[in-house]
Amino acid sequence: MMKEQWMEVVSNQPIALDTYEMTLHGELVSTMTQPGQFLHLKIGEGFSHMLRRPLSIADVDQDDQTVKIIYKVIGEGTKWLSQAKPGDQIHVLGPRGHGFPVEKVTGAHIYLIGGGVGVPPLYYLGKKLAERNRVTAVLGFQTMDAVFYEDKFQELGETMILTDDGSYGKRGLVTDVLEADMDLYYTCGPLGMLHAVTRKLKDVKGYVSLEERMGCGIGACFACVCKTTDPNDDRGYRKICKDGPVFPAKEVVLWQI
Amino acid sequence: MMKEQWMEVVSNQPIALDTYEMTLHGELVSTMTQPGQFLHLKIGEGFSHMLRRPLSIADVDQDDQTVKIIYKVIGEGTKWLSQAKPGDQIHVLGPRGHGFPVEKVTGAHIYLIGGGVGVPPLYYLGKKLAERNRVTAVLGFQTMDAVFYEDKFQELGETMILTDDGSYGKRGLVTDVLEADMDLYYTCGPLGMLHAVTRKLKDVKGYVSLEERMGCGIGACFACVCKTTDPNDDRGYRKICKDGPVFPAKEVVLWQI
Amino acid sequence: MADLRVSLPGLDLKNPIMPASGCFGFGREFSEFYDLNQLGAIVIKAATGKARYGNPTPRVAETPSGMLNAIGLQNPGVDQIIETELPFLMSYDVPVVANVAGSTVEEYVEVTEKISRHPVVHAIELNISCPNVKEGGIQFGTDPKTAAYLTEKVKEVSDKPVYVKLSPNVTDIVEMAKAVADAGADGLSMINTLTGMRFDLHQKRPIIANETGGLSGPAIKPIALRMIYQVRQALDLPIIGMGGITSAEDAVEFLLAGANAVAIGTANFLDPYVCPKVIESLPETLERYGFSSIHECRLKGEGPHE
Amino acid sequence: MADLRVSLPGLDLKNPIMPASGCFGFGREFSEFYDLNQLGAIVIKAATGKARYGNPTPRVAETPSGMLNAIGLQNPGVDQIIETELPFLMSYDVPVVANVAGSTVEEYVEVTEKISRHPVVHAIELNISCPNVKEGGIQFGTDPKTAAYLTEKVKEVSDKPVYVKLSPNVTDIVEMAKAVADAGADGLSMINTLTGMRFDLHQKRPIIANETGGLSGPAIKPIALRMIYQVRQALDLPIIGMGGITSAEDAVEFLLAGANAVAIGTANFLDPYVCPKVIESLPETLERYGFSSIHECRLKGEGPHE
Ligand SMILES: Cc1cc2nc3c(=O)[nH]c(=O)nc-3n(C[C@H](O)[C@H](O)[C@H](O)COP(=O)(O)OP(=O)(O)OC[C@H]3O[C@@H](n4cnc5c(N)ncnc54)[C@H](O)[C@@H]3O)c2cc1C
Ligand SMILES: Cc1cc2nc3c(=O)[nH]c(=O)nc-3n(C[C@H](O)[C@H](O)[C@H](O)COP(=O)(O)OP(=O)(O)OC[C@H]3O[C@@H](n4cnc5c(N)ncnc54)[C@H](O)[C@@H]3O)c2cc1C
Ligand SMILES: Cc1cc2nc3c(=O)[nH]c(=O)nc-3n(C[C@H](O)[C@H](O)[C@H](O)COP(=O)(O)O)c2cc1C
Ligand SMILES: Cc1cc2nc3c(=O)[nH]c(=O)nc-3n(C[C@H](O)[C@H](O)[C@H](O)COP(=O)(O)O)c2cc1C
Ligand code: FES
Ligand code: FES
Repeated sequence: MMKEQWMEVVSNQPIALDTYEMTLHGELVSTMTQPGQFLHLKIGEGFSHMLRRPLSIADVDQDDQTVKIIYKVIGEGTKWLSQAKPGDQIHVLGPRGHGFPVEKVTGAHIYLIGGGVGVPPLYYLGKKLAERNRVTAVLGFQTMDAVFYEDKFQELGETMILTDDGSYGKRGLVTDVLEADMDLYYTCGPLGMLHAVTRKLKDVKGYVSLEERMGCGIGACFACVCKTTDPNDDRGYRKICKDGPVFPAKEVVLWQI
Repeated sequence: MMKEQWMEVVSNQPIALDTYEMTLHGELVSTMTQPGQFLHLKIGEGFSHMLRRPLSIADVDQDDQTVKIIYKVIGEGTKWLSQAKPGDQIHVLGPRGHGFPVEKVTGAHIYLIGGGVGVPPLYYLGKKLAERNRVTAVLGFQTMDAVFYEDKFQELGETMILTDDGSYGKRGLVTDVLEADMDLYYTCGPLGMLHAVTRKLKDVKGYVSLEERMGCGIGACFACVCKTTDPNDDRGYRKICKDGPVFPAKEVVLWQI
Repeated sequence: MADLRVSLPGLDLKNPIMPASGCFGFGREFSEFYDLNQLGAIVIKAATGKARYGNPTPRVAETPSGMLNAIGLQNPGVDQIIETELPFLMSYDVPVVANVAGSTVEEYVEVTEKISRHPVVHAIELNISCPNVKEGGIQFGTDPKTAAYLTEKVKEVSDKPVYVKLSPNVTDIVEMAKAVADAGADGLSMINTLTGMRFDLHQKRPIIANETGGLSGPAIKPIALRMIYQVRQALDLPIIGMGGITSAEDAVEFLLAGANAVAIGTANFLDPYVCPKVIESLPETLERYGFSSIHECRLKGEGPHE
Repeated sequence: MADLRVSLPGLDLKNPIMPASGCFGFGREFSEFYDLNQLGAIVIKAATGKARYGNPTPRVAETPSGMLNAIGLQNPGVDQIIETELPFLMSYDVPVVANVAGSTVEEYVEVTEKISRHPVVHAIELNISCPNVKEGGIQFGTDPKTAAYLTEKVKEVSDKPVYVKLSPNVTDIVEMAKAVADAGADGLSMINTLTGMRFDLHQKRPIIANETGGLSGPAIKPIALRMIYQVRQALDLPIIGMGGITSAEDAVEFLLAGANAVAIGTANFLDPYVCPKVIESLPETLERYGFSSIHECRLKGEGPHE
């Protein structure tokens, strides 16, 4: 199976504060079927940047052979990405990791709980889930200018937007509006949010998507491990890049000491 | 005075074996009036390549605000240059150094003696000199495929091409065809050639253009020095990037021990 | 076509290219990308006596043309490695170099004794230089006497040739090399990572949870080349060279400096296919520079190294 | 706007940015690019007792995100520098740091004594670490006792505060720092270059005529940061930090690691305007990360350094 490709930038534009949506085209898209997986992108020319950047698959169009990623400009890598122009080639390794399990989920009321640039993978997930389930999205952003994809989520189901400063939607944290009226939840966002969400929804089945600085992105270097909650787990850890980034909420320790 | 600019690539194409001609456009061209000076080009993105590459001015068109450089692909830097496309921006520092003195030369029979990628600066020089002098060009190349600019030199005066392997023009070295029937010579090329030329023409007034690996390219780092022949010279050395790259043939030691 | 074969103590290599320890796990992940049989050898991740979880995360950070890592020797322990990882590697016709680490001399000895007996293991790489282990780790690699003592003890129990992997974080690399050579090392691996740091400007603390990490990648190539060259001038011992190799040109540069074979580490992260790519372009690269075999890669005026 | 002023022994700086020794000559060339009055200070090229021609060329080579140099202390000698270079610098309102080198203790002492008396010189930077001088140069920088002895002798004759410039080519940088601190150093400069090599594949020999050269540029930044951090944990002495700085972010990272001011070397070659550019963007950069002055740039939980 194809595992990497120089993909072509179809479009690359800002959709919110410091946040860009990039559409990439290539045959590699045919392998991108699991929401929650990520692409591992090469940055810069040659070997000037030795580490790739992991970015979640935000949407896939198999007919067009295009994939979308949504990224916030944080440092050098995402800044470089933001300067890519249509026609440029970007080397993509992936899709990597294991995503959200969607195959067997039907007729359920599912919450998609996202924060900031944790929102992107939930969109592709929501599209897949909405076919056979009721989807509610609770999306938190820092401020009004940072909000993106509200309309798109609304097409999938009820969508609540929250901002930290109250400049748009409700003021507050995603946990403020969560009730346990759900069968299942999927969440992705900053660690603090994941922590709060999993604690508040501790009696609900859920999946979290984790982030960690990565070396290889394929499971070989042990850069991206997290601990398991079960002290009798035979390994005691998971590799976020390979076993994850998505885990059952109860399986992994979110905050290591 | 302007000292640097992001110049725009107008064209960039192979003109001989591994040899490219690049045309750059920008206001900086207005400062490029002295043949023999060089441009100091930034290579690659950001700070991945810490050293600029020195390349001689091969031709200048003040009306169009364009400058031409001709370069052979040697290593990473020139390879990167060879991949530049029209519209790309390349950062240029320069023109740097002191070129061939042409102002006061009139009515003389002048030899331009070039080897390989030492030929480029001689073209702009020849254009300036041919206005008021008789110019003869003796140009050596490794092989037929490496030859470039023959026609252009022919427009300036008699032009002899030599190749090491005899595949084009005369077989042999430039020194094979040199007679002392000249008032002045200007030479640029590999060190071995400069050495042979200056020895053979030791009784003729001449100028050599030297190459050396450079740090700063502006005279601050002492990377590019060569020794002077005069043991009583007050410094004992010259900086190729600043005092040169062009020197009176008798002023500098070509082969250091 | 240029002859790529190299013969070193315990290692009859079909080519001089191997993945470096810690950058290739135990080969499984990369076997999904290409046939591992193409490799000259495989250097597996460090084995310790018991399973280790390693350091807290973040464990890696990017640096200009390089990266920092502080994995902290996470591994399932030597018994588990023998039980579950080495059998997988048996299915390939590639010699395995087992990287051995520990906190005490006893641990090194125990691990070496166990792992060197396994038939897939053709040589031991003694990791005396891992800077990420607080107890002992760094001292073994920076004090010649301790390094020599450790080498001696490990040699006593090892069924296989022992390559000692040197730390570059020393004033005098030749002194270190000589010490372990005198103690019986069959070869050297050099270099391991240089200790470095990066800081997170937002968080105002080191990026790596362990504070410092090991610097690897092209950034350290000139230091690796210098150290290999200096040791080669002083000693005839086989050297497996590494530090920032990304291409066949780089590999040849290491051979010129004095290495007999080379390992590729960090570059595997950027391009999982880098090892087979380098192997594939090595013959033409050698020929371009006028060499018809690996053994011919010598500096002007220098004889063969072995 | 964030306060850029820094006050160090002998150096009242309007901002913490200065060009590093050897990368800025004596300022003349750069004065054609911008007004040197913008700089916090100017560190001039190493002065020795007599004029030196330095090493044969090639003296520089490129490396990934870095470069090697083996200039070999070319300079016109201390008397000539005092006579022709320092007067030029008098016309600027910028403190000059005089970098002093030598092959013997006597030479260091002589040069320091002479140059420190000049009014434009506000501090001495004792270059004990230049790896390109065969006689003595490297030993001063790698042996704590010799370094301490040299520092002591130089302090005896210096009218101005002495910053000792440490070599990174050592096993234990803290030991070196402590040794020169105990010997009376008023501050530290760190780091100088790491010894490295590159080879020319066509010529089959080292690119640098001197064989080895000093590695500088962004490649060494993580090593510089680590060493500064380690020394800062151990000592309260002022530190002028350097090694691969190219931007205001880099400068802030060095301040966080523990530097009190920073010097920019190699980056001047790529961009002659890098110093004024960094100075210009420093206030907004500081503010972006929540600092209102240079003195506030501290790691979480750390107090001021002086
Ligand atoms: C599985 C996964 C999916 C992700 N999906 C998205 C997404 O869809 N949209 C988005 O905006 N961001 C996403 N991130 C975070 C994104 O990878 C980082 O923001 C990005 O790598 C920062 O790179 P940089 O060069 O701009 O920042 P720098 O700080 O310059 O990066 C330096 C190094 O740190 C790493 N790094 C920095 N921040 C993070 C982080 N939060 N997580 C992992 N590595 C980091 C970089 O990859 C790089 O190796 C994801 C992270 C992971 C692990
Ligand atoms: C004043 C001057 C004018 C020049 N004019 C021309 C020209 O018009 N056309 C042309 O093809 N070449 C010219 N050269 C040579 C040209 O600079 C080198 O071929 C080029 O720098 C090689 O860069 P690279 O990255 O491809 O090679 P690499 O070998 O990868 O370069 C590595 C480093 O070595 C330096 N270097 C390598 N070879 C040389 C060399 N011969 N001279 C100086 N530095 C070198 C590079 O600049 C770089 O810093 C000139 C050199 C000088 C000094
Ligand atoms: C993530 C990572 C993990 C490593 N783990 C080990 C290890 O377990 N044992 C060891 O001897 N070296 C280890 N190393 C060092 C490498 O084997 C190699 O010596 C070093 O990275 C230099 O080579 P490179 O620049 O090609 O990566 C590790 C390096 C990295 C980047
Ligand atoms: C070409 C060159 C010449 C140098 N000359 C000196 C010198 O004379 N004295 C000195 O103390 N350091 C000298 N250095 C070291 C620098 O001052 C600085 O410590 C080092 O390069 C690291 O900083 P950088 O990475 O910003 O260049 C020189 C560095 C270079 C690149
Ligand atoms: S990033 Fe290497 S194991 Fe996950
Ligand atoms: S290259 Fe710096 S002085 Fe010439």
